[in-house]
Amino acid sequence: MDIVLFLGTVLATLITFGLFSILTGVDNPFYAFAEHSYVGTAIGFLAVITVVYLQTKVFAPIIADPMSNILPLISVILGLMMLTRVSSKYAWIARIPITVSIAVGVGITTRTGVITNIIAQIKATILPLWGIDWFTTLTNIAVIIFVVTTLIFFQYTTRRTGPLGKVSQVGRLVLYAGFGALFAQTFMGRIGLFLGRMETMLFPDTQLQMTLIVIAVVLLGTYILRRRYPDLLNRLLPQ
Amino acid sequence: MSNVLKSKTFLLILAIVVQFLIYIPYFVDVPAPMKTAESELLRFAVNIASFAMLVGVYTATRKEIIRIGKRQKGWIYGVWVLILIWVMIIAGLVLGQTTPIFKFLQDSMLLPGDATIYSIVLFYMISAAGRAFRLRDTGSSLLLIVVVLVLLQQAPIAAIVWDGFVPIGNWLNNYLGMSISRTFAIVTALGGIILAVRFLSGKEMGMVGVKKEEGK
Amino acid sequence: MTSVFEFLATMDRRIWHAFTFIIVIVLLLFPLGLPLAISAETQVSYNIVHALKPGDIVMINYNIAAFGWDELKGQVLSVVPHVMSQPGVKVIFLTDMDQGMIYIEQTLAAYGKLMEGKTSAPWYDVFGKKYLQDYVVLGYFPGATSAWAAMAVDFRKGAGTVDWYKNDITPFYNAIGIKTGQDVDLAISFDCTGGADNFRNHFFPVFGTPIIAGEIGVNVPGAINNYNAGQYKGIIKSTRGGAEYQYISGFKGKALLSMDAYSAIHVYLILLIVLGNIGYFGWERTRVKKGGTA
Amino acid sequence: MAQFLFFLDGKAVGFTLLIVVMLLTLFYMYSKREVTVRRVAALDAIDEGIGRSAEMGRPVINSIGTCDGGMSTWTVSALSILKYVTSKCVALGIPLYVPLGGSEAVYTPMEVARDIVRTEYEMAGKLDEYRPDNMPFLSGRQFSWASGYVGMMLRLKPGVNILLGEQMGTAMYLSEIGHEVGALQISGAHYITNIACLAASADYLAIGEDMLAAGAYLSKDPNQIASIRASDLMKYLFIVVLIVGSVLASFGNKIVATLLGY
Repeated sequence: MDIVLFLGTVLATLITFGLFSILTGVDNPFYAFAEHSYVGTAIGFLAVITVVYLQTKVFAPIIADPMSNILPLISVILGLMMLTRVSSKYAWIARIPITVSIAVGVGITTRTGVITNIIAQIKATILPLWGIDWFTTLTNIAVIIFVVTTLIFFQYTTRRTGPLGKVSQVGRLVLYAGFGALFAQTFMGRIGLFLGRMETMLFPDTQLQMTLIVIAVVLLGTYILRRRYPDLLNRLLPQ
Repeated sequence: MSNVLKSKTFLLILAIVVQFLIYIPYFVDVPAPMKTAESELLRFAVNIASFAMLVGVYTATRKEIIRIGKRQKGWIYGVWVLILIWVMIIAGLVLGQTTPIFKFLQDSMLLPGDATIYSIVLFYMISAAGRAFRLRDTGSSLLLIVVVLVLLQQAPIAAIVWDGFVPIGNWLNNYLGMSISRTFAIVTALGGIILAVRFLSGKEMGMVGVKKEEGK
Repeated sequence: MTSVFEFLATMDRRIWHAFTFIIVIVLLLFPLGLPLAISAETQVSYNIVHALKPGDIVMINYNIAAFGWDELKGQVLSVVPHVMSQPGVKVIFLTDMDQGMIYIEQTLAAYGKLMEGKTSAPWYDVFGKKYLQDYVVLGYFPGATSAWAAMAVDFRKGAGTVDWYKNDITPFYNAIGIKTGQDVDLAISFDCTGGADNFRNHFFPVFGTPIIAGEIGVNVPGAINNYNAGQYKGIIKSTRGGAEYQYISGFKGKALLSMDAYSAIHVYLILLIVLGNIGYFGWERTRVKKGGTA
Repeated sequence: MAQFLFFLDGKAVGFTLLIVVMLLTLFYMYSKREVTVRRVAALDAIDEGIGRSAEMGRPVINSIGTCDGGMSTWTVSALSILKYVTSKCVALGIPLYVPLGGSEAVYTPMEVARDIVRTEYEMAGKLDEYRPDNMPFLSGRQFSWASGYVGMMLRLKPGVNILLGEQMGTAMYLSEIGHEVGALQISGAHYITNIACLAASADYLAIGEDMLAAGAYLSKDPNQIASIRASDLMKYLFIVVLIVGSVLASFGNKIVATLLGY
């Protein structure tokens, strides 16, 4: 059993640093191996989870009591029609379930988008401009200017000359400044991911040793293949 | 029968009926059967999506088989992918998700892969920022200054040097960043409604795979 | 002199990548333990959880896959035990991601002990909360948008009356008296892609359900927007929010320790930007002016 | 006043808004009204990029995105732009590569894209130059698609790399590698944090709706143009509501906010 655990850790470390090896700028077999292992397991996993969902939440109630589950039964039929996509002759059958699911999808995004993304956002931008402390006044005015100028920036069917053009220019600057804030926030998130990953790779000590060995193997291996055996390297790459 | 089901008109009517059943109960109080129809339709979409995923497994398998069959360069990786996909499916479905082999593949390949591949983007963000953030013109200078200020707010260490970084960065996040996200939310939602109109009017049947010259 | 500027402006990216690795590895292994300030949003979220009353129903959604787990685990492993240790609160776990179940089980196993006579998930006793009496795990729902909309309209129909492990949960529903989304008193979502949106779009507009969104960094801007618009009652931002929550809730973990490396990478990026601009003004710009291409 | 309007809660206003937008779009779709859409800067950049590739004798790479939302507005406009890029490439005789894939919803857009490119070659009478292999399906998963894409860039060394449509987290990766192989980088994305990152990496940026406007401008498709027009008018309406509401709120009158509900 210990050997299995050990093998699992070696593989996990190899996959991690195999994927990181793309940062060397050299396409290498470690990366190819890691990537294909990841893709294969991801597809298999998703398939299993989906089938389990269908079994427990859809098929089980229908089999238990078919009469009161007519509508779910129809959904299963529609789902099965989806499978005709793999044939070129009967692919048109799949258009029916596709139509249903796109219509439901478009319907849901539209009906909620209008409330949560338009009305609620506009309501939140309606702010009192005076009669409050100076700081809030300035902030409120700034927010309204930011929103209005950027909305004007996204005008495509009116000519952007005169004052409107100026406003739209301001809108562009606001957008760029805003991108700065969003870039920094996204950066923060990516650091979180990376730190979490490295933390897993550095603790406990046995893992740390393994990590250092794997890093050395991947870097040296890529270097030697690249310098000494370019033909072999080329043969080991996909595509 | 198959001609009716194949026609664009049938699909269009289907799309219109479904969309109405989605909109009306949300905005207006309706009798119970219509509510039921709504909630069932919502589940339809979920179940259809599950079957679509199975089609994805088929396509992936077929792609690898073709690659192996033609002995394309790197076909050996195709064999490896196929083994992983089907060992996982068979182990997971026949023996269950708690089987050691399933757990082994999941913990040693899938989870580390998923966790790593997204964190690689960090490095490209660093290289892009180091390369492109220059005090070149008004726009890029503003971008650079805001980036630095917000970075200083996020780093716990900066607050020790000067506690003014936190309120400045917070203001930029909560009002500047928020304002442009807000504009985007509004504009995107508008785009969504308009797409719904185009779909309802039968102008976007390409969405469901109907080509322009086909059907009436 | 020119060569220094040229070097700064055209440095090989791989040197940057290598330094990133070195900084992180060194500071994770040997943290300095610098102090940490708590942001208002995290404090608000903590207060909401702390004010839960006996009988309140909390839904916890794991919008988590492995690619976000490393970032979110700091908050998950402090918020969930905090909720579970509130007396009398009933908890419903569910996920809209295929890998979500892995992490729900991990969390429960981390803080719970197996109930008497049971050998596997989900039969844990977590801070006195027993499975099927005080909490349930509904499992994975693909096609999140539609599933959540269905749950808001009719919870039992939308969520089904069996849990992920095929146990009948109708008695649980009856005991806590849940019928529609109206009966949910707090919704928490840990998000890799946008799980809190499910609550925001389908629960909030109809019932005004309070929502706490624990977000990965990429989603933070959008979440702040919804927070300011009043649609989220609380947000927890990325690893740093997790570290803060660990600090105030007392459920301490690794996220707190990683804060030094976290600071250092921020400073490192600022340094690179500054160096790049020195190179730009010293070399690149003069070259462009002379008619070359940069 | 507010008591008499009790029935007008947020949902009622939302419903009305939905109807208004729908009618407005239909009006512009079916009326013969002339609407001109402004040419956005990213299009000039596309011209520049293709010209540059021709000079340097390098190919062009154009992605229509990962198509996560199937044939969404973003994908439709990316396809319109692809049509334009193809026509330019055909005229100048430059090879065009389109790496397809990125999500499970890509199959329909993929077929449409192949159709579009083939038709352009056919119309120019150069069908013999059309290479289906230049439009490979790389993978249904985002990151494997991206690494295949990167492989193509490393081998082909394109003169311009055009990333449009629905671009997800991998866009940053593609954009940086594009820069490393010396391609002019033109990027657009459909969600804002991604655009913010691309702002750092790209030489030219199509910000959000820019992409839709470019698609409408190029295709001259009355439906796309009507959409842009309707959306523009709604934005003016929102600005007016915002300003009037804020001024009223400053006088202590909360009527506008009340009408908007929650």
